[in-house]
Amino acid sequence: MLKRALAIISLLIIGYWLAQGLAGVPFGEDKMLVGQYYLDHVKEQTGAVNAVTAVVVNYRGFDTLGEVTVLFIASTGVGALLWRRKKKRTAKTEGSIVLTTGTRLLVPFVMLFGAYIFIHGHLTPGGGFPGGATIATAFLLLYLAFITYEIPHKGFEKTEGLAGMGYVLVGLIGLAIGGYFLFDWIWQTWNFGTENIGRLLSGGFIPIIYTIIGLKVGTELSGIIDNMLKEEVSE
Amino acid sequence: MINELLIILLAPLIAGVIAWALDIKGVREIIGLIGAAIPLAYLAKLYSTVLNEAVNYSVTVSGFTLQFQLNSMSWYFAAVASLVGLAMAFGMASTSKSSYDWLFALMSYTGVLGVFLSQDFVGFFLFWEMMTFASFMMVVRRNRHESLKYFVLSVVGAYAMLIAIGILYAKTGALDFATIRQALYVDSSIGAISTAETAIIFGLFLTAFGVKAGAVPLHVWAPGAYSETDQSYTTFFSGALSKAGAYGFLLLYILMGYKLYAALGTFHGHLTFAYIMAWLGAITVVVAGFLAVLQEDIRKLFAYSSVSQVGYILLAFGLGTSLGFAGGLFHVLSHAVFKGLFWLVTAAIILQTGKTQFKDMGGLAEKMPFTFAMGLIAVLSLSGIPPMAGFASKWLIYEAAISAHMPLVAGAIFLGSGIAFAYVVRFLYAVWFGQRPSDLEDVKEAPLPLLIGMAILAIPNLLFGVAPGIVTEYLNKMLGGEIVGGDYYKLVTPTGTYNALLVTIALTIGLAIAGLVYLYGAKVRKISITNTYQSGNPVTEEFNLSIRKNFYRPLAEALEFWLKYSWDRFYERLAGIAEDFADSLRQAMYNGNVQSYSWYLAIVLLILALWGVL
Amino acid sequence: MISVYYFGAISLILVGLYAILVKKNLLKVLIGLSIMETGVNLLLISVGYVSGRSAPILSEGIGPNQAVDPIPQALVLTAIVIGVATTAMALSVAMLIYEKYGTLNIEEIRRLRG
Amino acid sequence: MNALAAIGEILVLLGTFFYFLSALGLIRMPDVYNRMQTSTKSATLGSLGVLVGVGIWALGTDFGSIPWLTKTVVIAVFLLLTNPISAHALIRAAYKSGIPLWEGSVVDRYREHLEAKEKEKVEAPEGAEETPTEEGGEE
Amino acid sequence: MIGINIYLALIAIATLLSMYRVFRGPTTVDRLVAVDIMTTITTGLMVLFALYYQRMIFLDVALVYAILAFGGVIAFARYLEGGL
Amino acid sequence: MNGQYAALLIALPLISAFFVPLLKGAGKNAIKYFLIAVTALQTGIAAWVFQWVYSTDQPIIVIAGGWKPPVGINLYFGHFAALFVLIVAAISFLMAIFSLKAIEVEPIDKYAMLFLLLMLGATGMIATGDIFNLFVFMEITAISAYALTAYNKTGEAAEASMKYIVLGGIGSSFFLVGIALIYGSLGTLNMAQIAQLAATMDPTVAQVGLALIIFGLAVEAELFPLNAWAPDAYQAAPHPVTVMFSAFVVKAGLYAMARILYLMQAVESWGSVLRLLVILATLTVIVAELAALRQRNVKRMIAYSSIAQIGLIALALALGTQSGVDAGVFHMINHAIVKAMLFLAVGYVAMTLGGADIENFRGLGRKMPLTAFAISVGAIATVGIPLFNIFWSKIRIILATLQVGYTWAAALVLTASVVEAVYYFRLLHTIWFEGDGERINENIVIGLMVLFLAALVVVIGIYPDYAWSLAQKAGNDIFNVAQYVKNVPLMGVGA
Amino acid sequence: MGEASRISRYLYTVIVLFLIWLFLTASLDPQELEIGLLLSLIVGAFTYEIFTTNGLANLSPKRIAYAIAYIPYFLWAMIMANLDVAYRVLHPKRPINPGIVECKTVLESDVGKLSLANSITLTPGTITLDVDGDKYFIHWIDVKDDSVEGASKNITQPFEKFLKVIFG
Ligand code: NA
Ligand code: NA
Repeated sequence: MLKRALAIISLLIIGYWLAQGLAGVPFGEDKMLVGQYYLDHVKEQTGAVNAVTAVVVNYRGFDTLGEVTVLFIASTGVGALLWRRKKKRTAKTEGSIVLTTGTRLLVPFVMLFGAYIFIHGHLTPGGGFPGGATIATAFLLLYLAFITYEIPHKGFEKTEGLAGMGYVLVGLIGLAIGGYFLFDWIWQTWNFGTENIGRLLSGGFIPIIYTIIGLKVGTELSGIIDNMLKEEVSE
Repeated sequence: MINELLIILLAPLIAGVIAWALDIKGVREIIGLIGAAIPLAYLAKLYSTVLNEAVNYSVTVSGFTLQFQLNSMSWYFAAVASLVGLAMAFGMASTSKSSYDWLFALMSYTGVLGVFLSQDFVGFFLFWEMMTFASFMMVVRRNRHESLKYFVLSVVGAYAMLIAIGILYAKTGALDFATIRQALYVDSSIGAISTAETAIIFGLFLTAFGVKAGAVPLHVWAPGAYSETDQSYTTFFSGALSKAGAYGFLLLYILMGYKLYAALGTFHGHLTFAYIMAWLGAITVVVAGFLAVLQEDIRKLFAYSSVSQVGYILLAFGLGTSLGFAGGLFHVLSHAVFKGLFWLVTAAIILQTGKTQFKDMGGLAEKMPFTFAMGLIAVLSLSGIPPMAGFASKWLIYEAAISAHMPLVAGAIFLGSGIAFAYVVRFLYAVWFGQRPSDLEDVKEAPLPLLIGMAILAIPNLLFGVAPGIVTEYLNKMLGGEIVGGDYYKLVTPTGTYNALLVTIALTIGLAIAGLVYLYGAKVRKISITNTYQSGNPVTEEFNLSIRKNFYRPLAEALEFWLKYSWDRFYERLAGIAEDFADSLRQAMYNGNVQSYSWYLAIVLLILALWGVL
Repeated sequence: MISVYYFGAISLILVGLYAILVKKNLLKVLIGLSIMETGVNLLLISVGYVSGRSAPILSEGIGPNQAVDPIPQALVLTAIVIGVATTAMALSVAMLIYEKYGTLNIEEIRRLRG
Repeated sequence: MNALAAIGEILVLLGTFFYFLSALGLIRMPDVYNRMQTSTKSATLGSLGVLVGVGIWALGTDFGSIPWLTKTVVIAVFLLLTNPISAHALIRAAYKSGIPLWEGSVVDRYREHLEAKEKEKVEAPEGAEETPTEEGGEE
Repeated sequence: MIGINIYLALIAIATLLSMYRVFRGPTTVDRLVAVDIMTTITTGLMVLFALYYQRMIFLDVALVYAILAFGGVIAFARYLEGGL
Repeated sequence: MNGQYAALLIALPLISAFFVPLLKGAGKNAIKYFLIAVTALQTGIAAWVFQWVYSTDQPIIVIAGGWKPPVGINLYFGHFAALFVLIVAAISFLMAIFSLKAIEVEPIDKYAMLFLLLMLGATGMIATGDIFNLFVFMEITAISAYALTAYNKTGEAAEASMKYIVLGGIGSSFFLVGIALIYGSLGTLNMAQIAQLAATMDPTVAQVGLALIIFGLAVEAELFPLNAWAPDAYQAAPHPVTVMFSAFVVKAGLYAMARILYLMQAVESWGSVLRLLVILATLTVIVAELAALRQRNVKRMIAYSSIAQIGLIALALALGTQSGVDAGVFHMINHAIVKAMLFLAVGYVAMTLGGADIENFRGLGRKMPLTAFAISVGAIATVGIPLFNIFWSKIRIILATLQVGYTWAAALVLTASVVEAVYYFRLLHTIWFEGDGERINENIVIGLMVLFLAALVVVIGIYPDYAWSLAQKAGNDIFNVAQYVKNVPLMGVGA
Repeated sequence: MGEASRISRYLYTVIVLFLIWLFLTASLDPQELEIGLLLSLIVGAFTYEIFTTNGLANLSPKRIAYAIAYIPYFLWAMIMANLDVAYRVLHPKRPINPGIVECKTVLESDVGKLSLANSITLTPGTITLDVDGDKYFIHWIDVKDDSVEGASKNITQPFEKFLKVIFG
């Protein structure tokens, strides 16, 4: 009890302190500096309508590469920790016909929608990560409905690796063509899609990278799910 | 051309490394001897130079400029060290079978020389550490407990010094002696460095040098460390290494004398800081002397004796007069040669008999006559019997104490001499005379290298005993004034005169008569080993005193009220408390519960918050 | 007066931290961690909000001066993914712990200490 | 134009009202089974109202366009398909995790069915399905 | 946007009531049912916001949300019946 | 090649890590050798960057995507980064070789990926010029560290990883809050621009933001009492990983802390933040040394010792003076070498003799003389004996501390160092003068590695000038913020 | 009913997906159409096997007509359901009489069973608890008849006439 009381008191003080700090960053005020630059230039510089996407993939592409890496680490780490010589799903009950059939119907749609999300990343909110997560949800549903279902591991692992390499390669091509790592050579060197701003085939390498990320995230999250749902079985 | 100082400094270390790397019996001894001899040779070569102008060398290492200088004072200390170092090397050629010993013995040799030659605190500290480390390595091989004690106290001392250096650096912006000295001199009238700060610096240095010199109560490492290593090495350890502490005290005068005077003032007409040193010395002389008397182990006895004798040097420096300095400096030399000699003799005894306890010895004079002769010289010198070097230096110190109007301190010197006599007598009798235990019948004379080593140290005992003026003349030049008058054979101080030659002649005549009596007088009576004395107590198994066993037990009983307080035990209890504290802290802090750890984070946040909010 | 969004964000952070500080069940602690991360993300988003402006997607008639700051949103996307990754790691570690220790009570998971 | 907006707005109003109703059912009903009875249906219908309402309403505004309606319809269909599946999965979870029916319940054919099945499987016990316990749910 | 406040109020009340059930329980399934309802309501709310801010693009967000929420609820439900 | 190719330092580990899944069929050893090859290549590139930066005395600014800062993210390979990226790569290379023998637990392919990404994370943390990007790289480092800590899949490993995750998670959350505050106040995330604008910040925001960022980083930098995860993680992690933790992961955190600290020196409350850090750093040293004193597990003992050294570095970096920073950087270099050697040797002993308990070290001098020798060199160096590298940096740190007037800190730190001397002494005694045993054949490759590191220790100990000059330049890179700001080609958005 | 050919199933899947795409984008921009077709083809290739067994047969006009007719019928049922809910929730006495009953269905296809189950769940007072073969177990908030036949008559049969045609 004392611990709880102490915790509450301490947290209130900490909270007050944080609030005091935040008071110096008034809510709702325009404090943009670099942000405004992005808004002003995003369309002609990157071909993206969605400034967030442009920031994520273009201006702060390094963060995103890191972000992809973080997820890759998680997938790898989960795989490493839950690695057993032999693993199997040990679920006790199969999903009812309602769930299995519902899943059958939903999976293609969910996957398509995932693809929709990452391919439209430069135009709408979304992008590779939500798209990938959506695709992974499709696999999650399969796992939930069918107790014997497993993703094609080898294919998925290779996709993961290839997609990651693809991202870095796109960056390296930028280095070779434009002189900078992660340089958007499609937009800035080839000027591909400059007349299309606001339409699907624009945005430089954003759709390419988001497709890569979508595939990567989808396979990674599915891999994580697979690892977590299976248990060791003795040989 | 390679600077001579560099050769002097590095020759032992390089020789040690080579000897260690080659590790071929015979070769390593020769290389070691060469390495030990080179500094002495170069110092001899530079003898005439240094009195006129200093030899300098400086090198920049890691952004620090290390300055070395061979001037009259550093030459003196270095010469003493290398004399002992050479003797040590000869001794080790007999007693040590290990390249490990050679490496670290010679490394500590370099360390000591570096300490003496450094003209800046980085070099000083570096070599100080090297010297400490190497000597520690010599001890750790043989005894974990004693080496740990030595190590901890040394590290404490070194770090105290480091802090003092750092404070000086922060205050003066310099690390070299010349600038610091100048800055402190200037500051003694400005007072930018406060009294408290000055006192802290002084205290820290006092601790650092006190540890190395073995001043009570920082002496507790010395008996163990001196005993628990190769005894030839102890020659150097006690003869030269402990002088680094004495040198440090002198350095204190040189660098911050004015400042200390200005900041701390005087006490009963004496410089306060010097007064502290003098009393530290006096207490060391007496306390360590008493402890030496009570030892049953030959090594322990001399270990405490060393501590006691270095106390004289401190005491002398603490007098704060030029005569005091002269006496102290002379004692640096004489203690080095007689105590070094003692340790070589001890090395020889232990090497040939394998015994260390008085109770296991006796009657060795016949078996090891040359060693006995050497031991006798050492005994005479140590107990301050003319015409040995030991007498000259003690006489000077005594005179200095009287003329400095510190009768109590002088009394300590007197008392110390009496005590010293008590323990050397025991050494003389218990080891050399009396009935020989049966297992010592086959004991042979010490091997030649060891004997050479003893000779190297015995000669100066006699030489500077008979002609103490050689030393005082040098000291006069060094200290820049006619401090001790007289000629080669005669020392004149404001309060007295000592004519060594006269005494020698008288003594020779006396000895001749005694010899005649011995030859033609009554038959020598063999003293039975069971010839005990009881001081009025009944003989029992436990209370069975002889010259070889518990000889001074009545004294111990008399001092019991005092002996039950032991610095050693005090430190050990302190260490125990610290360890227990560390344990509890560790168990409590790192209790394994991640929630506790999260709380630590929360508490830090809370502190940050409070600090921000308040 | 701080805005309700800031208030909400700070509250989430504190609630999360509270769970970490008092809950004994490892899963609850991890949930606390996630709540805290959520609060931080909300805070980041709130910091970039500009009153009366719309999402920084320059379509449907929204111009550069009618959009909120795109940077915090981009940052939050990254932060969310990182949070997911951390949670995934944490869960698999928790599974491993449960397998080895047979408990998720954090007071019993302390073989390493001292 | 305005007619569309009005229709849309009414639908939205109805939809949100059903949302409210759904949540109220969550509070008022005595056990989890009956809570689901009331809340799932209302929430789904409410969504239908809100979504289609917004789609139609948007058509009646100056910024609205056909995609508004098609998209909202896609979402509505999605919810129409998935909400009952969720409800089904949840009620099954409730039953299988051992939450007892409300004390006022009159009949439990499912238990009879499971017990009959259990009897059939006596000779193959490892394949037995888990039977719900008599005790109440956790907490 | 005549009644936007009414809608929002209704949604807010609904959310609060569901919240109550989430915290109150008593069973895990109760909480989960409440969460499910909340996700449905939130989906509707997102769509309403899209209209309010006149941004069609938010509709995509609502659909993503609905999909993820569905997956999450099913996962929990299956977990509770021991189907994982 | 132009300087932009320094981006390969990020690209190479990434693309290699992504490549590993394709290599899975080739077998365990293929993956291990691949790891060695990649780290060797990385070392080569790092050496090239190092050579470039130190010969031209100009930093390499990698501009990602061609967007000039602050619009884009830049990497800043100044003197510090060039040096430490090389250290990161070189240590990783050695550890890749060590892994050949030390890692038997499956799945090796995942190990290789995590290994590469840990290296990548530290590299990125050191190189990045953007504060949020720093967060991303910090998380890359941290999450791969979480995974690697638990890699052995024992209960202890999982426990250690869990603690790391919980504490690291709290730290990174608050770090992010700090970023939010600073971004909200300045509208930029570029470090150089933050430094430029720091003086204009609202003092309260600056104080809270800076405090939170330091708090978050201090968890990674193992400052007391935020370091409780560290001993467990060090102990439980696979041996090569422990080396990496101590040699560069924690250094990256420390560097980040120092970098941000100095960037924000214009902030009003800067002085008090420094003071707070000095206190924490001093406590770190004291508590860690005391905790190591009676440690029975040698790996854990050295972990505590490592933390103590980290505290010393943090102390130096928190002094706020050029000499302090130089000394801290110098100590970073030395500590990286020494602790790499120690953990490597101790890890090897634990592998060979079945554990890192002190009992296994009895008579080690006879059983594994080469390894024992390395441990001894490491121990002696750590204690700060002349002729060994740490002596030089330790003395510099103490002098710098006293120069600023933190006598109490210097005194406490040195007192704690006495404790350090004691437990290392005991270890050495146990190794050389206790117990007995038959000579065991020591692995030649590992032997060469420890000898190489031991040689470095002694060479720097005897000839510290080169290392010191490197440290000074690297230290200046951190301390001289004006120069840093000048070097980053800010395109003048807003400012 | 046997499985349709692979091509038929694939084409059916692609067509459905592309229709959904059209609804999602509601755009006739050729770029959207091209990419949409491409994605439908790809996703279809991966998923057609689980998506359908009947393939293009599902697109028979009769089925579509019945499906369209089912929509208002079902919506009406659903609205009734909600009025029922409103009554029960708002009634101060909370008039309920719950229980689990068993029904039988004549539907054979999986999709048909799913539709029936969903329809049941969304209409007055009933939630499908489990389906086992042709047995439906239904939680009924107001049990009027607990026999299998009675329950079936009340609950499943109203929908089956439509669903039988649409899904078989
Ligand atoms: Na739902
Ligand atoms: Na129904």
